[in-house]
Amino acid sequence: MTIETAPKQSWWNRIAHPGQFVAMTQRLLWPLTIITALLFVVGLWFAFFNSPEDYQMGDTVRIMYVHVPSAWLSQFVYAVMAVSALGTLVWRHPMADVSMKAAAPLGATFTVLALFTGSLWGRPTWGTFWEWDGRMTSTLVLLFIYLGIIALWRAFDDQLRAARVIAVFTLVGAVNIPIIKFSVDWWSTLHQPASVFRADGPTMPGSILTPLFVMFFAFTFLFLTLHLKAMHTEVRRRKLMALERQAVQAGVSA
Amino acid sequence: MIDLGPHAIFIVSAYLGVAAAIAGLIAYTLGDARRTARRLAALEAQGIRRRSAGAKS
Amino acid sequence: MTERQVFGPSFGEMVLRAQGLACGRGGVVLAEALNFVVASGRCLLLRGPNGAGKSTLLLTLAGIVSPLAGGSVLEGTDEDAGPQLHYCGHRNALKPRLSVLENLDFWAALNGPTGMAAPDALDRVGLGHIAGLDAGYLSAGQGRRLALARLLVSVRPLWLLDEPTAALDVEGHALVTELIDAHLDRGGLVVAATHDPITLPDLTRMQTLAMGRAR
Amino acid sequence: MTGFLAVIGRELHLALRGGGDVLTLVLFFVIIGVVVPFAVGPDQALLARLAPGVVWIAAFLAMLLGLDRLFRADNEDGTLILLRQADLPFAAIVAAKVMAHWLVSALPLIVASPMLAVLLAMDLEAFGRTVLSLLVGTPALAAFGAVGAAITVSIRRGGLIAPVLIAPLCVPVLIFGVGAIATGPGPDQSGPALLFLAALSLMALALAPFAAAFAITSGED
Repeated sequence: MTIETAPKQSWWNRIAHPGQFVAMTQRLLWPLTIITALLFVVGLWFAFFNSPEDYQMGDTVRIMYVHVPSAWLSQFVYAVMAVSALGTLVWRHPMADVSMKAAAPLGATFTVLALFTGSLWGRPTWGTFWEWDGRMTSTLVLLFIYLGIIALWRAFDDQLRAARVIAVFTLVGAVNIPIIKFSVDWWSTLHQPASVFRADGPTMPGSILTPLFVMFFAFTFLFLTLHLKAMHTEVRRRKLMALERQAVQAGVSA
Repeated sequence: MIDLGPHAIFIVSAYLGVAAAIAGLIAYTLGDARRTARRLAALEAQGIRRRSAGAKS
Repeated sequence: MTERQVFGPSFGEMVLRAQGLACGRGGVVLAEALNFVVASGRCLLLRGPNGAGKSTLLLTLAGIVSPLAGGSVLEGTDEDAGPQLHYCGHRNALKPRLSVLENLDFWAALNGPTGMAAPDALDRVGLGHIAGLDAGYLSAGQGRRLALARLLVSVRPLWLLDEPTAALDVEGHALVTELIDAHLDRGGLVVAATHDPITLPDLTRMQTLAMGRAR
Repeated sequence: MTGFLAVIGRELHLALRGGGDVLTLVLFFVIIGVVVPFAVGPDQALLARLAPGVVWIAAFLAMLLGLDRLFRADNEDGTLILLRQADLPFAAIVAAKVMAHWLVSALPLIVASPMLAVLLAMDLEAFGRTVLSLLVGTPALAAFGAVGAAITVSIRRGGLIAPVLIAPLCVPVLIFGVGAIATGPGPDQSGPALLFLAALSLMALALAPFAAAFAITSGED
């Protein structure tokens, strides 16, 4: 073993140790939970009691307050996974594997929610649950990528090896997602005159923006909290698997 | 309850769906955490400790 | 078959040096703090029970599994000269639908036909008479011989052999010993993991590394 | 270069001598074309309208189906490890394998596509465009497929998971591939679509060998 002589480690190195990562971030968990809960209370209050109905969309605008944050998270979580994948491949950072694995089911859930709320919003607005609109279609493709990644995690026996391989796939997906988005947009404009989804833009009054922003942060903090908790669990699971393997080995040599 | 207009059913089901999914997510995360912690504790109770080897732990 | 043949020029002075090497797979350390030096013309035998990490050590030396700590280096080689080693694992990497000669020709083309001509190499390992047959007909021992012939068609200084004598008969054992001996004669290096005793005519050329979790 | 050609030569050798594999894929491709009329009815006009899409879907599925043989056999008999000690960089070997894979899995489909054209009542112009778009687009499918096969090679039962992983990534290929044929109503965008398709193929071919080689290397580690 090489002797480590660094007297003071940077935070970067310190969180590279899974056990220390858990110890250091354990304190963050409760504050994050409380912030998330507060944001949701405020956000929901705004969403239902303190925002007007849109002159065009009527009360259905309230679906936006859960739809837009879900849609944002569906992409943000993938970005988190892609950055973690870089961490796995470039810096071989042990926590990057854990972050990547913990994020995948969360991202898939938020993508499902984005599609679900989108179609519930679409029914009264467009008159159909599903429209082969560019955004919804590319979100659907994104969902399949998420599900593929989750299936991949489950298919590997050795999670350490899995991390590096899945990191490659995550990055290939990250390179591809803009291309998919572009191609789907190109395709949907080819088959229909214009996208219907034009809720954003300067027409949006501030009274709608406020709940939207609060909910946006509420969802983001919800993700951060759950992600951190799932990462802790994943660290423990790895320790568990190492111990189990060791127990088997001990059984053999005894 | 405030009046949600003619499309109340969509709004309510959207919020209920999101609430259910998030609740499920939280339950899954916590349940997974608890299960893993319990198994780890059980294993450590058997006296199996991590050797000094491994990833420089 | 017993005459000592030296094919091609001999290698320069090389040293395989491992320092503080730890290897393992799937997060489990199988062997650690390994220090050894193998010089040109020497053979290192890895001994130890199943699961002691012999195969993993060979894979680590071959650069297929990355070391958990420390490292190994083959000193005295040109960095740009390409791969300097032959790895010969448990699996023979034979395609049953290709003939014996075609199998060997492929590796010669891929690794550079710097050694024996493929038919000569087949003669050397005792497969010359069935060169035209599909490799699928070979017995386990014959497949092993064909895998060994791969080491002869392209010249590389370091041989990493994982159970080279597996499935071989008595003659086969002698063949492996001769091949290793000839390779050492020209200044090559061999690291071999084996359960069968390999005894070279010149015992001073051999060194042994005992592996196992006796620590 | 000899090494590169040796890999291609060996892959071709194995595919041609390895019995039914190539033939099976072609058969699968044609059977999809045969099944479609049973499903949608033998209306010539309708079939002609669907034909480009059907041919692309058939090619897409056939290529996904043939993915698994790209690296799996080599991994199981130990060849993959040895290929990494070759004089050639491993990514170049993977590139050679991708090319060989295209030659044995895409080219036969294109050769067999006249059969589908007849069965699906395509006219000559649409058929010509279909062949052109297949020629330009299938390399991208082969390249993406190689990445999927490389990622799943160390999974013991990875046969089904690779197509599922790769299919979403192939959406652009399908969109531009069918777009380049453009028989439907609406503005004719087939020119740009063909260019996009070509760009996609070139990019995938350039990057996929590295990604695939890297995935295999990481999976073994």
